[in-house]
Amino acid sequence: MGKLAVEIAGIKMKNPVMVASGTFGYGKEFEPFLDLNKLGAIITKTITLNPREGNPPPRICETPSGMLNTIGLQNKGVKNFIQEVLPFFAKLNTPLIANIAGETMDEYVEVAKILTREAVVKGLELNISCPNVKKGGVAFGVNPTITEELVKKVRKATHLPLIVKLTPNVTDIVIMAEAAVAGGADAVSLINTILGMAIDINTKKPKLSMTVGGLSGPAIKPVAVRMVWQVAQVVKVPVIGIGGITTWEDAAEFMLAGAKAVQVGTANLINPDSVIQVIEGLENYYK
Amino acid sequence: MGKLAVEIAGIKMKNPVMVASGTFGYGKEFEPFLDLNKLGAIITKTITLNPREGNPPPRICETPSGMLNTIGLQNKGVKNFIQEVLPFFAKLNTPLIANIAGETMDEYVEVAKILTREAVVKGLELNISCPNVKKGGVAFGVNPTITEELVKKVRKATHLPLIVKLTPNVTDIVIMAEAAVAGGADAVSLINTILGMAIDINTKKPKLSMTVGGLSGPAIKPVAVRMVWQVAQVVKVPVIGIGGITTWEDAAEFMLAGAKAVQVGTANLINPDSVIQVIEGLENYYK
Amino acid sequence: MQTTNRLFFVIIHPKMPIHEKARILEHIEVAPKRFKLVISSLYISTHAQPGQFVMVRVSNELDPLLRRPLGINGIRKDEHIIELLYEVKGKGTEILSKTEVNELLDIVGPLGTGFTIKKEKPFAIVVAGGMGVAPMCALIGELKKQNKKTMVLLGARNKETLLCEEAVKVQGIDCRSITDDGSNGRKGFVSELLNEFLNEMRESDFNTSTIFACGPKEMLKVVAEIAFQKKIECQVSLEEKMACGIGACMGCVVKTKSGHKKVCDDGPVFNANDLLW
Amino acid sequence: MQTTNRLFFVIIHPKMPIHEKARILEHIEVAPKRFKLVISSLYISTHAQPGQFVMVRVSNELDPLLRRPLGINGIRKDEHIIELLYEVKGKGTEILSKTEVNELLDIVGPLGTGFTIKKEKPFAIVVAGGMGVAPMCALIGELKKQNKKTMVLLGARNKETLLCEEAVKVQGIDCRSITDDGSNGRKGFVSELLNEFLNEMRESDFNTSTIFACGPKEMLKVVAEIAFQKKIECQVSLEEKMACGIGACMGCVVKTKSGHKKVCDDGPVFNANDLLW
Ligand SMILES: Cc1cc2nc3c(=O)[nH]c(=O)nc-3n(C[C@H](O)[C@H](O)[C@H](O)COP(=O)(O)OP(=O)(O)OC[C@H]3O[C@@H](n4cnc5c(N)ncnc54)[C@H](O)[C@@H]3O)c2cc1C
Ligand SMILES: Cc1cc2nc3c(=O)[nH]c(=O)nc-3n(C[C@H](O)[C@H](O)[C@H](O)COP(=O)(O)OP(=O)(O)OC[C@H]3O[C@@H](n4cnc5c(N)ncnc54)[C@H](O)[C@@H]3O)c2cc1C
Ligand SMILES: Cc1cc2nc3c(=O)[nH]c(=O)nc-3n(C[C@H](O)[C@H](O)[C@H](O)COP(=O)(O)O)c2cc1C
Ligand SMILES: Cc1cc2nc3c(=O)[nH]c(=O)nc-3n(C[C@H](O)[C@H](O)[C@H](O)COP(=O)(O)O)c2cc1C
Ligand code: FES
Ligand code: FES
Repeated sequence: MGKLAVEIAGIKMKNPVMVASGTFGYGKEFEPFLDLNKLGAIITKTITLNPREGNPPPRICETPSGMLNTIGLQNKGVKNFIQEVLPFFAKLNTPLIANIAGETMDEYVEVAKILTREAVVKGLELNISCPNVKKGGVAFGVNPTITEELVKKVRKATHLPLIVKLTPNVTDIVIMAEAAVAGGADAVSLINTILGMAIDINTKKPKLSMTVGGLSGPAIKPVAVRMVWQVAQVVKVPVIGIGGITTWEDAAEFMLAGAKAVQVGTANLINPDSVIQVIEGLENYYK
Repeated sequence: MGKLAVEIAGIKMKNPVMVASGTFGYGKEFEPFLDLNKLGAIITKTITLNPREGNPPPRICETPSGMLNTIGLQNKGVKNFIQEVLPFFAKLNTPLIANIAGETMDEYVEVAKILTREAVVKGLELNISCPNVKKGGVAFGVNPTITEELVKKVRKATHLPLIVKLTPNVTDIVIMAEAAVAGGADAVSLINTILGMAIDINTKKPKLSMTVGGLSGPAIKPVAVRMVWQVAQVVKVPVIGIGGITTWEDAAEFMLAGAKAVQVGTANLINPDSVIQVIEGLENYYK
Repeated sequence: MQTTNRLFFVIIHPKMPIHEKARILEHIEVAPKRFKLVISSLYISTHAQPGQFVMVRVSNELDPLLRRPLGINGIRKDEHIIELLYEVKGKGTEILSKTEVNELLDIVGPLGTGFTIKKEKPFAIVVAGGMGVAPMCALIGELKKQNKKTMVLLGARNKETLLCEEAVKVQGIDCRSITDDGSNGRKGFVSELLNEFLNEMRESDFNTSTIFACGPKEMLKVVAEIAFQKKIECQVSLEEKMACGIGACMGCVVKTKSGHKKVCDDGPVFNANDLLW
Repeated sequence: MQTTNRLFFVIIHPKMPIHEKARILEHIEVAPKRFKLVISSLYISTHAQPGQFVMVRVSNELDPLLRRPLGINGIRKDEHIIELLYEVKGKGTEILSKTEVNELLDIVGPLGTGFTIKKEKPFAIVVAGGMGVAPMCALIGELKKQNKKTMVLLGARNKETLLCEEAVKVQGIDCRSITDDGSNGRKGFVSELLNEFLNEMRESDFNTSTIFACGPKEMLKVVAEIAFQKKIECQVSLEEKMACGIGACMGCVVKTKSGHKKVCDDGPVFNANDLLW
């Protein structure tokens, strides 16, 4: 184990650099570009109980130093994941963290239970930016009471390390982080995407099928660093920094803000070998 | 009056393009670059009751497609403004809107009263992103009850058109807009800057003296367009769009999102003639 | 930039793109706002199939952020060269058009599932509209190599933007063209040429023919409809906004009869009958 | 880009910057990572004062977003030319270093309050550290024109990055230099040269002398302290992060005895005694 080795929420990693949910496919897509065994951890695209078709196209658009997406959690459901995807990860020695979501609390719990039985899954990351169907589609993660309740329920359902991924679309991120910790989170990761929108002035229509989508990429880095810094000063659990990391310098910036580890997201889509550059840069920096 | 002429909150403008508070100095600085009489309106830098020294340097830093600032409302106070700055605007035929703030509600009211006596001032814009000293420094504008109360108090103190400038650092911008309207706002303008932060990895210190600052520029445009769209669908008063406008296409995008007018901010700092390019582009587009 | 373990990937990865900086050998404005880029890439030229594309990073800065997808226009395996043909549309292609010979172009490729040339189909009809001609040149070369009897039908806005006609004809391949404004002699849409040519064909040849089409969506729809009516196999190459180009982000889907499919991975070439237009 | 009503502004605006695209006439790497830009600008060359600067837009894209401030290194009024001298530090200057002769450079200028050369001060001591030499060349030219008895003291990291020494000497102006590593002969900091020279001077000349200094903040502090001790007038040129460069955003302030002052407008040149270091 090198100098960069860390343990986050009980998960041992070779280095503190993970790949963020939804930006690394199921890992396979990146095999031609890098050695998956070099990563700190791999976070899966969000897995739901039932298969989801996701949102109609167009699903992405470019914005200044960023992008908007409205993928809509397209995935084939947890059963298909276990059958088709997990065996691939069994061959790797990089920990796999399953990112999960549901439309109801019960769905979260159900998926958590199912995945807890799988030895290959080394931890869970709760995507609480998901719309809460029972509450008219408002995201679970914008209400501290609901967040705490949800985390508690999942906590009871699993012995796996539990990371709660916070949404930045709130007035006070610290309250949300505290709620997650109160619910039993072993770590918090932040930020998920910021709600944004773009309109095509030629067609006069929104550029995304669902009108609004999630903003990611370098544009949001200052917001993410601020939130990580705010949260890291208050919560006792490890903070995982996410948002616009494209270089090792960006990753180091998050660590200085108080993050114990980071996730590389959009950058994977731009340069498929970004995460390796980040790791090698940090190795150099901390040497 | 050309095709683009609009009336916002009772203020007649040649076109819907204003310059945003704090990004256009007191107008004079831009005289070498453009004809101030061509603008829809000029919003002043925030004026407070008493002079403010502002925050120590460093006050700004560049971020991907954006910038952070922590000017700290440096200004010489309302009296100096009336004596030194207002006479210059008396000679222009572009409406002057005074942006005001205070550390307490009473300060807002006081400044509003004083400026209401000045014929050159054609409207007030309330900067409610200001820290509320009585509430431990949390911004007025993140709490709907406080926002409504503040707007009500200022409303009583002035007959001038009243624009309330919303902060984006909230979970639900629509609730804040509704609170402003309930308090008596004639229009809402949005967005002010998003809280952000940057750290210099060489010095390991924050790049801004106050650690956090306000993110502005093209990077935030998708967030601003989304908020304008959300608010415009709900409130009955005119919505003024602000955030990352650098070209006429950006301005048109905000209009399509439901804005009746727009403000150009950071772009003025980059190309001092930006606002003229925006106006001329819109003239062409709507012709 | 990682090129180790290639052999290993050959086995588990039927498509194996790489990320490399490839040298620009030529960069010519072949028509107003239309550029041809000739690039040296041993790996991509060796592995590319007609209909595949590359993702190009046009700037090292963070704006514009995303790579731009461009079809592979020519594959010159012997020379280790690939060609791209593109139109300046927005800011990405504008910046690209300023790159100069000898600079290195940051590309990922070859990507996607290209055209399928089938043994049992001796006849090929290539239909290209506008810049849709770009990937078709590589296809036409391959069709010729495989001795398919090929008819190329080209449409464009006007004479100036009607590209590749000469290049096709000098290879001795049949080619007809049409322009929206009639400036090249004949006025109308390329679908008219297709209808006309199908009328000239023997109906018995339809089920041993393939239509290969690329161009604006509306054109592809019409072509697909014609092919469907005449029961001719039809492969269309689609465009969709892309972030990764490698199948990772799910950003580029189209609706098909079997759900959302990724243009960058399942496509860009689809069987027209599978699509929900 | 607006140039009308100039005469009008002459009256109400003592400083009248313009925004223009100025042609690059020369662009040379004068030392490793140090470039000299020679630009054609009738307006700026006519109005610029030593110590003023320009704000350069290095890219048309949105990243990097802000203009970069660069001091005016040379003012060649007869030829309608200004010169800039800069070091590649980060991504903005890196991009700038790639611009080529004949391209147009997007600049705003001339900006700021430059050095004040006073009638009653016949002696001038110019102290420059590192790239701080850039605006000093324009100043030295003007000092010579006004027949000031001038001593130029230059410091740099090493011989290679010690710029402008020859250019000063060929004008017949006294010049001494020193480097951090001693690679030009003498090792040490430029403040040592200053102390030494002041010891050589007659004390009675101190109050008819001005020290003009530009360089790293630590160096300026030392120089200011020396000047204060010896009661010599000292003008220092400061750097601060800037957004607008025209006094509009209040982003670039420094602390002075009379409150926050804007480096871009009240400065960049300040009387050292007014500053709170
Ligand atoms: C598989 C594939 C192959 C292509 N091959 C070619 C080719 O060979 N020659 C050619 O000229 N064009 C081709 N295109 C279209 C080309 O990608 C766009 O014209 C180009 O991305 C426009 O970029 P821009 O920066 O100039 O435009 P902008 O409008 O500034 O682009 C903004 C964003 O929209 C995306 N975008 C804009 N237009 C398209 C489009 N038509 N398809 C997909 N994304 C788009 C851009 O990639 C970028 O992310 C292809 C597209 C796809 C999907
Ligand atoms: C009035 C003035 C005159 C100057 N004159 C010269 C000159 O003649 N020659 C020269 O080589 N340098 C000069 N500088 C410094 C020069 O502006 C910076 O080196 C340059 O902005 C660095 O930009 P970058 O993109 O390469 O670096 P980055 O680190 O990428 O820049 C990031 C941001 O920080 C700002 N910044 C970084 N360093 C400085 C600095 N030292 N001062 C102010 N802003 C900075 C940039 O402008 C940009 O906004 C001057 C600075 C000022 C304020
Ligand atoms: C295309 C795309 C898809 C994403 N899908 C998911 C997802 O399924 N689940 C999730 O928790 N986050 C998802 N995210 C959010 C990222 O994991 C990450 O939190 C966010 O993009 C900010 O990081 P970045 O700026 O580095 O991309 C997605 C982001 C992108 C760009
Ligand atoms: C340097 C700077 C100073 C600002 N000062 C003020 C201010 O005094 N009062 C205010 O209400 N908004 C202030 N703002 C916010 C802008 O008016 C505007 O709301 C914000 O920057 C978003 O618009 P933009 O992206 O076009 O800049 C300031 C912004 C900048 C960049
Ligand atoms: S562009 Fe990412 S999956 Fe197709
Ligand atoms: S940089 Fe804007 S006031 Fe100086």
